[in-house]
Amino acid sequence: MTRLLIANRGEIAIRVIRACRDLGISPVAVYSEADRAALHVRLADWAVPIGPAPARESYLVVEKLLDAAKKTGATMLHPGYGFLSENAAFARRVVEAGLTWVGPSPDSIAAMGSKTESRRRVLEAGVPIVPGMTTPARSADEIAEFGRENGFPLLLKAAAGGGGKGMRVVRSAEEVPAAFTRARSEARSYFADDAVYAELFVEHPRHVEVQVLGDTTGRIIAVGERECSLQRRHQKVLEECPSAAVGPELRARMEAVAVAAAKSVDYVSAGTVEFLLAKDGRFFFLEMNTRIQVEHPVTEMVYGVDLVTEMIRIARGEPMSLNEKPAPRGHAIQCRIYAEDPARGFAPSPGRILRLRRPQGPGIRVDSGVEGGDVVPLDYDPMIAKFVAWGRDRDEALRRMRRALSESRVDGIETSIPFFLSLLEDPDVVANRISTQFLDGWSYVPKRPPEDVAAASMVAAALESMDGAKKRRPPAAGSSGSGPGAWRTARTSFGLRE
Amino acid sequence: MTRLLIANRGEIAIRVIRACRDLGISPVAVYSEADRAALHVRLADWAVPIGPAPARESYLVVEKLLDAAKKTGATMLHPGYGFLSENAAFARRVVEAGLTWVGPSPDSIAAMGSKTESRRRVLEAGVPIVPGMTTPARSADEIAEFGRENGFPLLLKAAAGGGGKGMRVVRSAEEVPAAFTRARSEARSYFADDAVYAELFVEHPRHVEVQVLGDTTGRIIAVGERECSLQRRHQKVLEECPSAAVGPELRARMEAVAVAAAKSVDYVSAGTVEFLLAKDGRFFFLEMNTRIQVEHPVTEMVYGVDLVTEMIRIARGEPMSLNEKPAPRGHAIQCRIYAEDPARGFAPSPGRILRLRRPQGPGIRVDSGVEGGDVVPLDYDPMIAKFVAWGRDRDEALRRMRRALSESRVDGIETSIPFFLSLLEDPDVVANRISTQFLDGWSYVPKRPPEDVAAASMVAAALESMDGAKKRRPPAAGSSGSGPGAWRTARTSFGLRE
Amino acid sequence: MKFRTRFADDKAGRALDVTAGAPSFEATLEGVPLSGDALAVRDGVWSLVGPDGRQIEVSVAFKNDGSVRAYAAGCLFGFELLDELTARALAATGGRSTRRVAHAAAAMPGRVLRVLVAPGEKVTQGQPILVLEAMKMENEVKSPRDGVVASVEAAAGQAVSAGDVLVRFEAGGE
Amino acid sequence: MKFRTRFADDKAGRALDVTAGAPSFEATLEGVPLSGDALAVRDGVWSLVGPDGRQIEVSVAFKNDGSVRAYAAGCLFGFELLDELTARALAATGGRSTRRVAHAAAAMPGRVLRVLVAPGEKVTQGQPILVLEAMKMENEVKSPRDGVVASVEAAAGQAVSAGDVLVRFEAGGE
Repeated sequence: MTRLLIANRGEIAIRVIRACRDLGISPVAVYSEADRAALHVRLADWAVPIGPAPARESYLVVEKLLDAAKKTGATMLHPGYGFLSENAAFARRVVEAGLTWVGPSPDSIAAMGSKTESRRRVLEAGVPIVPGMTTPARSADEIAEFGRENGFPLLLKAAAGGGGKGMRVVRSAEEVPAAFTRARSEARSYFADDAVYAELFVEHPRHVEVQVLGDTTGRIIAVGERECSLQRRHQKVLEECPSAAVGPELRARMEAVAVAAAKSVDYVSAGTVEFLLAKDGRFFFLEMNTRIQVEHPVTEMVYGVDLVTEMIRIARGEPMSLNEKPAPRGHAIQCRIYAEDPARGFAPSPGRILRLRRPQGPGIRVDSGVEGGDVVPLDYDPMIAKFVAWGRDRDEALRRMRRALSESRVDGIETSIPFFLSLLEDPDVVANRISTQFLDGWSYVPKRPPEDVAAASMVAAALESMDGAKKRRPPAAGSSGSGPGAWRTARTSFGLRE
Repeated sequence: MTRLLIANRGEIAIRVIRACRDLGISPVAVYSEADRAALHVRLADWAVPIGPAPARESYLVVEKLLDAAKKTGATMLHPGYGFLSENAAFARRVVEAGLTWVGPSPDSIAAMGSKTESRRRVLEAGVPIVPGMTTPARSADEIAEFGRENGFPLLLKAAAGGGGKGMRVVRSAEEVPAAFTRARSEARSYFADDAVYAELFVEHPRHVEVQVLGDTTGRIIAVGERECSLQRRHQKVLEECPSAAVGPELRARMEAVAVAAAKSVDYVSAGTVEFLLAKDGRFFFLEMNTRIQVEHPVTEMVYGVDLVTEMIRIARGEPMSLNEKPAPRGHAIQCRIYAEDPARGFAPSPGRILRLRRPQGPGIRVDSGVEGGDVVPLDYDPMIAKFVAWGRDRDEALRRMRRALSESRVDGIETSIPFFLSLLEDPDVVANRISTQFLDGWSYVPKRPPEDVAAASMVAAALESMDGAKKRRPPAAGSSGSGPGAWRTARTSFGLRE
Repeated sequence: MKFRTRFADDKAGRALDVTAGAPSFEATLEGVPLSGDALAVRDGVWSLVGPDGRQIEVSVAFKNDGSVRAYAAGCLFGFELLDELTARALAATGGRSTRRVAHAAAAMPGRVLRVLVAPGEKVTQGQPILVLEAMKMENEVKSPRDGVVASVEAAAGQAVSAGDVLVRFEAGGE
Repeated sequence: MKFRTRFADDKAGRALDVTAGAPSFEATLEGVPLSGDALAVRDGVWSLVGPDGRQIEVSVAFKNDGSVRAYAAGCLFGFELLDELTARALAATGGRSTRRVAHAAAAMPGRVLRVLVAPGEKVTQGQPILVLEAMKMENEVKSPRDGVVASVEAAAGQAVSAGDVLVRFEAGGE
């Protein structure tokens, strides 16, 4: 039985474990000291400790990952997203160690991984881009100079980065020095590389990206687009497939450009070409993510494909199993559930999950990295689950997502579920009047509970605090429970008028 | 906000609650004394106690259900499946009480609910049927006489029944008297009606059924078929959509016949026309189920429809929202997870679920009536969840279902999960060589664990039993966990040779 | 700590000696050394990682009859786990299996639907003596032995729990 | 048992008097009689059913600062719940809000990335005094008051827990 090592943690490690199971491959997990009890470890056939909690001492240490593969006899390696997934040097080391790298070639990663190099490549392929620096900034002055030439605001980005980490908006030349220092510091700590560069910041654009898939026969196809404009702190929080702003003609053009961009680096495996879509319908290449995306499930649900098993098949040298370009059906929405407290400025909320009720039922897919009783460590990204809702149209998908969020329950830590419940009631979100800046001007206001809910909660808290309250639990045996007490005659909830 | 009362419990009550949420309707639950803490109660906005645990004193008592609707201001009522869902008298009482009945008209239920009457109706519509008695048997002798005329084996069935409850095979005239007594007793206790009848038992047929949907405009459409041949004790355990035994031509004929059957009773709402499919491709009408089926999710996943919201829309007098006949995509399989011990002859296994790990991820839908910590009462049907797997083809659906079953974990009670894990490895099931009798000749043999699994389990049990073992738990705070102990140098699992 | 473990179909059983507990366990099973990292994830749920990286998540539960119910890697199975003193004492008396059962007990909770035997009645092993209903299924309780019914301890309509005595047999009898 | 409850934006608070507990609770909230069926589903999770059938599943948790965190019907909210004696004692001393905070504490667990102030330094309310990192986010800790830093209790690289004192202020000062 082939063994595949997953150089990652959390929900994406579990996503890859599931793909392994579906293909009859034995999954190998790695774990830091903070993750010994993590779900991705317990779902794997093999598990290897790789060091202390900080990622730079465990999940980012190439030698430890290669040793873990050797120890367990793994012959394939999937990097997931984040961590070393877009590190060409790592991919090269994996290949040199004789392992099958589940991803694009190190050269493709290197070309697309450097934002400056990638611009040169796609420009040659005729792909439109936003004005930006083509080499990393050597100084704050260089960035200020670029801003004076092209206008503010600018966006500072880590050259080796992705996923919004280490990105900063600079609205004037005065802000440049402090932002440059911060961005470099963050780039160094996330990507072990402090190179940063600047580009023009297009106002109120949408973020729309195209999923591509290439195999070793040279075939490259596009599998539709995703709408990812709802971002907070430059981090996507809600994604949709398709984009309600993209019609068939625009989709065909974006897909063609995305395939051209992928071809410019002879792309093999699953990848994503990100575009800024301006209000006037023009779109600009942003970057190509040379890995699986967090939001890949919305594409999977709409197009009926399994992108991760395709990646593994392609890595084994097989042609992709999609004989014809898959056709879309319906609409899917994903909410990224974070361990953070929306009522306290989205402060991280690590800790033990006492109870976890995940949504289920028609149209709902959940990819979760934790289960009830697990501890969310403070050392990593706070995303604990992805809720995905599919519907025949966007309206049905929205209604099902609201249902999924309402039905969920997390006790012990706070999550972004209440934030999403509010967000999905916003008329602009419902009507798809959004841009990447939408959430900058949107603040979460905790919903004041209706009076019956408030009264019931106060009574419950009082009962919980009273002696003996804890003694009454549902019957343990599978027998008839105790009945409700004497019924009150009042005609309203708990005696309150509605 | 419209309120809809669900005259049911468990997973189907929750399925209807979700449909209510999706339509902006406020769901009203009812509960027996055994179900005060049940999940369907806690997910509802309203909940009314309706008496002691035995269904005949609670879920089957018409007055209590109507009182509950009145008390909560519910204006609609959905019966789910089982209980009173196919009781025409109940439907009539609901309508007379001024409520909207979410289902077909009482006349349609009455016509199809009596197996003898239904045969007359569909025969007139040109639907082929299996030879059977057209009136309930007044005596065992009458059944024996029918057997002598038409040949054995016969099948005894409750005239008011459905879902396999109260059905018995009789292989000779000698077995008739005892079987008649039993069948009557069971019919009385399940359906409050002891009328039974006999029909010819076609050997090694498939059970294939067609989903139909009719609305008050008079439109009736078929939404594909389901393969339900895998049955144990005449109870379906695994269902698929589509049937791998049905090609496009046969599907078109079965759908046309199913629509004709539905039209013979002016059918409105979701319903199912069940057929016996013989090896030679002939098919016979079995019965029409005038309600939502347990296995409806496989149709929903393949056809991308929501049958329960359609039922509610249609009950409100709206036309169905399916403008064109929906097209199928891929293949779906459902496993019914029962609280029973496959290693002890499928003995019921009620009690408290200590831990419940439900499957999730790509292609998986779960409709569950319980969550971890809940008690499964002994008073009702033992089905606690439905696992549904969708794939682009039957092979992918099977692989995903195996993955879902392996990933699941239930502690505290036993379930049929190990049974399904074995069943889905059977070459005949994989190759679709099945009939309704397949499971009669199939016995579950508990898998002997591999040596490393056995050794690990014995060590775990010893550690669990040792003093102080329980003290070591993962760290409670969201901080770095304690590291693994000194690493052993042996090169095999736990020191065992593989 | 020393144990004896035994599968139902495994007459001899095996000696399990745990010399170091969690987190870094060391043990021998019939002399074969075992070691690795053991983590109690929840009550009754353990994650074991071997020196070669093999990870197995095990659920264990101790049943009333002293056996262990285990679920791991998709396998549901049972085995006996006795500390050595108990195992030796049982072996000296010939084990539990030598005793003649004195009664028939309910294997599951349920409601008694029908009682099929009466005191004084002769029964043979496997003969249905009672019908229990649980979860809408009728389940026949069969006589565990040949013998004569001494008393019936349950009546139709009565709810019983797993382990409740339903029928007692006369001593000796056959 | 008598309580006082209060939302953060609700100055007066309300009197809650529970005269009968689970399963059939009876209470008054500011004189309005409340009653119904209460079931403790799990520790901290209650299902309440009113006389009219209204069902609400509530999660409650008591936080370190004495407040209650509640989640019900899709609403996440907090309130104070004090037994009456404590409430009266607090009211007599003018409540907790009159005391001048003496330090800045960590609101969440994390690692100290940078310390931005030194002992003796004057700070104003809202001024960033420290940067904490948790879950890959940098989070500025702001001064809760105007004042003068007496001591810094955390160093760069150090892990801190929620509630740990990070910076102490000189008494009085402004």
